[in-house]
Amino acid sequence: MQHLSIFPILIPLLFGAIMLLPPISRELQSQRISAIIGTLFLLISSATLLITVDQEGTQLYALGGWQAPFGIALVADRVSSLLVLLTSFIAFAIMLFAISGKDKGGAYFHPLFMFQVMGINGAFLTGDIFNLFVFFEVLLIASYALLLHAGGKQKTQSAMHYVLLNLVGSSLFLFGLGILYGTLGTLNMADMAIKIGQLEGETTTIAKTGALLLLIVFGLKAAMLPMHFWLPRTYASASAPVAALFSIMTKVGIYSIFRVYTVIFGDEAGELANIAQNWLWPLALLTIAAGSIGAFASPNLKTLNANLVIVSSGSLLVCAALNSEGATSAALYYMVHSTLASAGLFLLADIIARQRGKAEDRIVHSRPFSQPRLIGFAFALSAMTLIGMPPLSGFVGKIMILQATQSMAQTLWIWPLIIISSLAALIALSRAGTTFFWRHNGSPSTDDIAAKPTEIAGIALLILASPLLVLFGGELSEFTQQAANHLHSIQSSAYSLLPGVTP
Amino acid sequence: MLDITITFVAAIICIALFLNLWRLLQGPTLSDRILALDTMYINAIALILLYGISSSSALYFEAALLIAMLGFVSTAALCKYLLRGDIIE
Amino acid sequence: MPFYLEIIICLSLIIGASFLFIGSYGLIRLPDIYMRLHSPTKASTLGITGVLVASMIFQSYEKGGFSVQELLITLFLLITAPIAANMIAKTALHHKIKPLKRTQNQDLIDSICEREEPKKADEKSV
Amino acid sequence: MKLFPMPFHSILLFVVWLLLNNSFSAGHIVLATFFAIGIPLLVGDMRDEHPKIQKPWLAIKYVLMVLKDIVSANIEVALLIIGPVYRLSPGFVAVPININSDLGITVLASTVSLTPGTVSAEVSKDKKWLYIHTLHLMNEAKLVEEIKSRYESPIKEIFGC
Amino acid sequence: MEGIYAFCVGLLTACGIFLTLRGRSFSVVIGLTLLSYAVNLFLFASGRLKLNAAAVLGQSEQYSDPLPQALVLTAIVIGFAMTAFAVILAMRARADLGNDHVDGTLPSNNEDSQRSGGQH
Amino acid sequence: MNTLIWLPFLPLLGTLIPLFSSRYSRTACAFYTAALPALTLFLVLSYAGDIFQGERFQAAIPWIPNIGLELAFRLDGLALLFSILILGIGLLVILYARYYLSEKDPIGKFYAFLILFMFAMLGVVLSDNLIQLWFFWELTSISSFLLISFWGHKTEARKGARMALTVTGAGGLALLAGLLVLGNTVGSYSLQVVLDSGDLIKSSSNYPVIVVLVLLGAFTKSAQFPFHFWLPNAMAAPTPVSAYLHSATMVKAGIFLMARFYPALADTNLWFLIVSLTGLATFLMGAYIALFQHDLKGLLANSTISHLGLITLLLGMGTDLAAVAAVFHIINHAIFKASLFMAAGIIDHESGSRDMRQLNGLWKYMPYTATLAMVASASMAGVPLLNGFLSKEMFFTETLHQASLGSLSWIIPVLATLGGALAVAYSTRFIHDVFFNGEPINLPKTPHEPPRYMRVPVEILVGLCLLVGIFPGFLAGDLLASAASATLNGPIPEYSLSIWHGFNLPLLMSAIAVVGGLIVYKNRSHMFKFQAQFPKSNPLMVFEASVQFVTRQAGTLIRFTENGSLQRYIFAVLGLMVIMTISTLVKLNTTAGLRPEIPVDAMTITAAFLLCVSALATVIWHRKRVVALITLSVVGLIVSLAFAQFSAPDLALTQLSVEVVTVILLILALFFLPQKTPKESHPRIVIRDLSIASLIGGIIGTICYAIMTRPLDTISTFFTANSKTGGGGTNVVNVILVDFRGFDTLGEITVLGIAALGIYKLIARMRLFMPSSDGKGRPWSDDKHPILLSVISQSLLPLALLVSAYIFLRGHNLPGGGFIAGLITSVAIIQQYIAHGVIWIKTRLKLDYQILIGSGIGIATLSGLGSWAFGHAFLSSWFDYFYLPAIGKFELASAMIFDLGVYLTVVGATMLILANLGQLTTSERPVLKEDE
Repeated sequence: MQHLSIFPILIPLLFGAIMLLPPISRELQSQRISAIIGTLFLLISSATLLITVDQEGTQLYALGGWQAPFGIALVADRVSSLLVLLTSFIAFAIMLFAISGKDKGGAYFHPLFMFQVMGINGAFLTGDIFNLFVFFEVLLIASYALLLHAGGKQKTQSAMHYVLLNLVGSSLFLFGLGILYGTLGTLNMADMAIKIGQLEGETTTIAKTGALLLLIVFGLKAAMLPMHFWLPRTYASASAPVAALFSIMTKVGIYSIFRVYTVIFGDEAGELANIAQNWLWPLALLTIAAGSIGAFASPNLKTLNANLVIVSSGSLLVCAALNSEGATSAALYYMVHSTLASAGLFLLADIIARQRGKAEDRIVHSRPFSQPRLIGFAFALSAMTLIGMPPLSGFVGKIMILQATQSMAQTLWIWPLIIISSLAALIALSRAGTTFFWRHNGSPSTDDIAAKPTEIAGIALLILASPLLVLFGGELSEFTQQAANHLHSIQSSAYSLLPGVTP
Repeated sequence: MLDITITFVAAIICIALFLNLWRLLQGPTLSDRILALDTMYINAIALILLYGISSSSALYFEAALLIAMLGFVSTAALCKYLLRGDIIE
Repeated sequence: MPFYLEIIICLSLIIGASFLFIGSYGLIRLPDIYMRLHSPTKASTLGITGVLVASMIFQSYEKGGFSVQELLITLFLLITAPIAANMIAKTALHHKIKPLKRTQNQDLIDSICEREEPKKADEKSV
Repeated sequence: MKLFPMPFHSILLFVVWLLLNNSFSAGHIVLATFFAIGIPLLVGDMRDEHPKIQKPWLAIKYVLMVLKDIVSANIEVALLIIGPVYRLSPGFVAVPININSDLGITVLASTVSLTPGTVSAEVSKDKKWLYIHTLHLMNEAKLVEEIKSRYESPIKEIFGC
Repeated sequence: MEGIYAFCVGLLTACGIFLTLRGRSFSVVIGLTLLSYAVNLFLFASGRLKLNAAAVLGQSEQYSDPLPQALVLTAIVIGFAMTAFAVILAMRARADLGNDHVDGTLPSNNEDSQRSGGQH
Repeated sequence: MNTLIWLPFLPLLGTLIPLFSSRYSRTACAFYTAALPALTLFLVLSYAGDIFQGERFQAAIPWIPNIGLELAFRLDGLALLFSILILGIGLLVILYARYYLSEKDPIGKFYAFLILFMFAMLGVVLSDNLIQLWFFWELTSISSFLLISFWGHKTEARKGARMALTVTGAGGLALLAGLLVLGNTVGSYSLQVVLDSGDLIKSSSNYPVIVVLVLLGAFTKSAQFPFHFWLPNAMAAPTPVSAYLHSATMVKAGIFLMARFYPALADTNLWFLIVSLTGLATFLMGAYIALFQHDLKGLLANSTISHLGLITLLLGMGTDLAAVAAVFHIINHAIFKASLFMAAGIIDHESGSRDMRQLNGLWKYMPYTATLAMVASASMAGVPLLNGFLSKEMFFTETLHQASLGSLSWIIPVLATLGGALAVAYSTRFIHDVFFNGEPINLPKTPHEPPRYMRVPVEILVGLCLLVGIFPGFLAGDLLASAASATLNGPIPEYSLSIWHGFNLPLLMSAIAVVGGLIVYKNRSHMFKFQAQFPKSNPLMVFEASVQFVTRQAGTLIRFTENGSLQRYIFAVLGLMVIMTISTLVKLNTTAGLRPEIPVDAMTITAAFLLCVSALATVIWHRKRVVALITLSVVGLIVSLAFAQFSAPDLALTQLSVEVVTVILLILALFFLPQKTPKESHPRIVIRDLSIASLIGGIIGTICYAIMTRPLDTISTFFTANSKTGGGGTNVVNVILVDFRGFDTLGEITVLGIAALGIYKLIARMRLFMPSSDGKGRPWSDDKHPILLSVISQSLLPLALLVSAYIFLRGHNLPGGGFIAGLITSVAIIQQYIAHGVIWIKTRLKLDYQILIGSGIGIATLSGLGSWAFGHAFLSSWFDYFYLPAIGKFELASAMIFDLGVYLTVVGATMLILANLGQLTTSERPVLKEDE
């Protein structure tokens, strides 16, 4: 399958386009069916891609037959194929959840969902920085539209902030791209990585400004302080499947930071080696702090979860700042874990909000659940995952991050923050959980609000992935270790992608 | 001779553009501004054509054509807005 | 390029430019919006035609063929300029912008605005 | 006739395509024919009913006359603009019209706008009056008469309405 | 020439940024449009300015860098899509929230801002 | 060997049993539940013989090697001791709980949690890997949380459980940090390696950190001062839980931890200071507080704290004998405390109260239970012939034998005696207040003896108290020896387990303690009065209040930072950008590079001037929205002129058409938005914004200039070289768009399509504000569709379509292409909308824009997929020249199909946006009174 690496982009694109055409566009039911089929195909092809990459090494796909650096190349290495699989997996799970009713409330849910997945996968796979911009925009515009799915004042308001901020971000992205192209004369990331080392004189200074501009853009997507303000409200107001899908969006920013600042501006970048790390340090730590404080202050479960997303972003940024193979490996593991966990909790929050009547997901007492055991169990699992308590996946990621710190100074800063953030998550989530499941009055609602089988299946897929991540933690961490290894070696991440170019 | 003429004509058109800008900024009414904009479009067409002559290239013709077509639409839309508020109804 | 062609081109350029200039000059000089309308619609149309003719001849020569694309622009402008003027005039009238004091038949403005027949229709019609 | 819902436009499109491409090559003639037939078919629905041109030759004559008028109009107006402004005496004029087709009225109004010193400002609701603004109104009656005879009647004749 | 060009880009950026920092959605959209002009010009300039060098083979002796032009084209289209979305979102916000402030609520110290609002 | 690996998981398997068996009778449920722990206990005991011989069993399989986690278990003396405690007492508690829990309580759930906890605890004690140890450690926190909050409908249970979880969770995190540092220092996470490298650890600079962090974990779990407060509040749990967690297991985990790491960490001054002083303080304080509890379980809880302090103190002393004593007391305390809790539970269960002010004289009602309880509490008090006495004697001995406090060392035995006295006092209180001391007061139930089998566990435990007390060497000797040896990771010192050591100082201390305790109890009323002067502080309230305080503060902070002001958010982004770029740019010494500049000409200056003035005008007049729009159009026009001038005709075309569509869109929007912007920014804000805007403008301008004046080698020569031969077109820009970088374009049209869909979503069900008059209050004109415009528009449409076809077809070779053509078509159609309105168009134009978008994207994608058939990569272009008679040579290229897709998408998207927006207004337009 020589075309395997483009499948994760093409499948959602084609399915999205087909859903706009009759006869599928006419009926919700057929859209649902094709959405499930589409995400399933996607899942299968992503898994195949991962296996292929694992066995045969990095897959390079030159679009249009134009070799890098001239054409656009898709690079499916361990890092990107892992994240693509992650995306496909949560897309499948979320779609399962969504088809039992959450996809109503507005047109075009399914095609938009597909396009968003396409954008995310594209951003992960592309090896070209301008193409990265394009896929950023694809996923952003799809997220704008999805955010507004099922309407409501809050959504409109938060969408306004989200959209406008990201528009500013996109402008900065283009400025940064312009600077980098204007100094390097190329767009392929591998080629940039090689050329950056050859820059001379003051051009390096200019290139550096470009790199820092990109850092801001990625930071904005990744909710890095002080650019995280948009996140809690946006995620909290989005409808459940959308919010769940969004949980991977911050990871796109993080991924880009890794891609750009370890490959292009990595150790081999001469004067520009590791320029981002000095900035990332304080900001990452502050992001963790801000997220933890936000988690404390959250009035409802969705906001709480959104703040935990910020915390996870901060932790990942810490890994980026650490800039070592161990840290990158930790980040990859943590990324998989936290995406699954927060996506699961977002979906769960919806069921919780639905069964609690007027109280919704606010942390106040309310009527009891109609399915207390099921929901309670799921909540406990995902809360533990997010806090980082064994036996669920959070602790592995956390330990990996903690172990990745090298020097005493790093340890002194990072450990307390990460540990305190876990504690904050613990306090906040236990408060929420005890309130939800034990502070009751009245009787459960008699409406037909029980979680439907596909909803349960979707949530279960996401939540039960967590223990599996621990069970197969050895294999997974070995994989992430290799992926990190690959990312940190310019030989494999740059030279090997450019036929005919040797160091 | 052609060069000199082109320079001269360019200068004149530039002055014309300045005059348009003056009217556009000066107003006093919105109609005036729209009129100034419309005139500006026409002067811009001239400028582009002139540039085409001076660089002896035919590549700019379409730009001129587009300005002629689209300028009108934009003027019409602005006027319609002032008249009716809603331009597509 | 033969001299006569150059002359023709230059001439039509200069004529065109002058009309364009006059059109814009009128835009500044004339005292009210209704009067200003005249200058761009007319002068500029002709002016642009001049430049277009110049361009046409020049490009024809350059390409060694017959380049008449520019006519299309003229066509467009001839079709659209009056409508644009009309729309702007409508706008101005709708906004009841006072014309110059010495404008004749100012009493018509009200009926124009309402798009009704002139109030003094009987006297005026021939 | 079904092939050419808008014969005039078809011809126009054919010519314009060749104009645009500056070429009379066989390929472009094929394309021009294709568009000349295709586009009217495509947009045929997007039109109100308009009277057909009844007298093409008169139309051409009319166009030439208007072109001549445009040139003179421009020079005239240019002179007025450059000349002393205080001598201008602008004014509104209501011109009664009795063309009963929108196309005819439009052509008339456009012509009026393009020709000496007049801009058509408005058409009354009942389409019986054309209001124009003149830059330099000297003799209202004469102006109205001129418009009616010089432009309106040929138009009526051309479109046969 | 480059100096003037750079100045214009800078000025457009500044204007765009200033308007983006305003409180009303329409101003912000206008600001973003200005900003996107600046961005496009900037990106375009990263291929260096050249006169009479359109990248059409056979039309000139030397060619300007076509790649940034292609990028700008893409950027323009994407910018258009984004602006369109933002504009409609602004309308939607007005419809849902009753005012056109980007935050959805009017600043409390301002009473007469409601005056400019229309009726249903 | 292999048994050991799955041994701890046996109980885990058992968590499912109660859930499924709870539908049968409660007894059956208990029975089935007990089966697996019993089996496990049996298996563990089967190892006992070898372990007593000094053997140690270890088994490991790799799990997550990258974090040093492996599934590793060890069974040595200490682990054996704890396993027996956990499983044995666990079994008794299962039996006990069968009778304790009422019919209403979901017993299956209870057992499931209990077994889960048992599994976790077993995991802790059997762990042979640091990370794994922590893994189970946290599991105990969670499962104990579930158990404590079993009666979650009660506020105290909820809060108590949460507090326990928070405190132990925090400790657990500290422990994790400590273990990681420990592992790092040693270089291995294997417990055996750690235990064997005590010297290395103690000499490491990390040692203090490790000690503090590990002890934090231990102290929080074992409720040591100052983390003791959670334990009494955890008494909200059902009594079987207390009996299990707070006597033998959970709270002992901390002790276990200290014992486990004893060889690696103990025997330093730091260790001594922290551990023994904490232990001492806890010992005294717990005992003191216990005395004043009126709640039966509160008394027991505090006595537990006190005893845990005692063990801690022993472990802190650092002598080998002290460690032996500690291990011994672990056993004894577990036995008597579990029985006491159970007894208290029986009392509570049968009398309905736990308040010692109500419970009096129960001897009459339940003499049998009373006897059992009395024996157990005598053991707690340290009365001879009972097991408590033995370990307490050892304790007193050890306090006398240490000298770490130098000349102040005498304090420790004195304080120990004091603690012993207090223990006697509260034990006496337990006995006397409950079983004697007059008649019961207002009990909810008339007390009576419990069911037969509910007493059995108590009987067994009390029996053990006696037996161990009398025959210590026989019953506990081997166990103690092997456990102590495992604790010390080496040989054990000489000690004697006999009851009688002769008259010596420890005995005297015991005597003093007993007498003193009785005196204290006798005078308790004075002390109660004294104690009553202090305000009662409820740790639960304090904890809740502090959590709420933090929450409130966090809320205030968040409301301050995330104040919902977009301006601030954007400002933050821009501010960061300024900081980052300026810090870099200051290093740029010369702005201008070496590349020669293009000479300036008049046209450029004019254009630049126009651009600048109109941009500024847009800013200045941004509050007059229409005017701003007009000036914005000028800016757009000039920008496209600039593109044209600098050799980018394609860009000029695109910019022009996009600009017009944008303006139309903005005009459309303007109708629904207020016509004007109020002035509301504070001048300070304006200045601030102005300065940051000009800063950024300056930065961008500088960079732009710096880039433009420096030469550059790009990859573009490849494109110009291959455009014709490889892409089949002469317009390089277009070839890049549809071929070299066609993927970008595919993404770009997708963006456009999505935007249209999103906008459609936005428009749906939008309730619009539509002004009935314009900004100055003038009513709108009633002329919907000016006839001149309508007629001309109709005539222009075919022309415009022709032009767009022209632009489309030539795109590959000359400026143009699908995108521009699409926009021209759209503008032409929009013009029809403007001229005729929606209804007119609707009846005449039957186009589904959504289908256009879908098919456009689809066609573009499929054109790319086509190349697969020939074995090429996605979007590989194909073109060829054909000859037809009479027409001549012409070119066909797959890029054209791609461009067609672009065209369709653009038309579809633009129209979907604009037409729908227009459509919406028409139906709801406010009707104007015509004659106004």
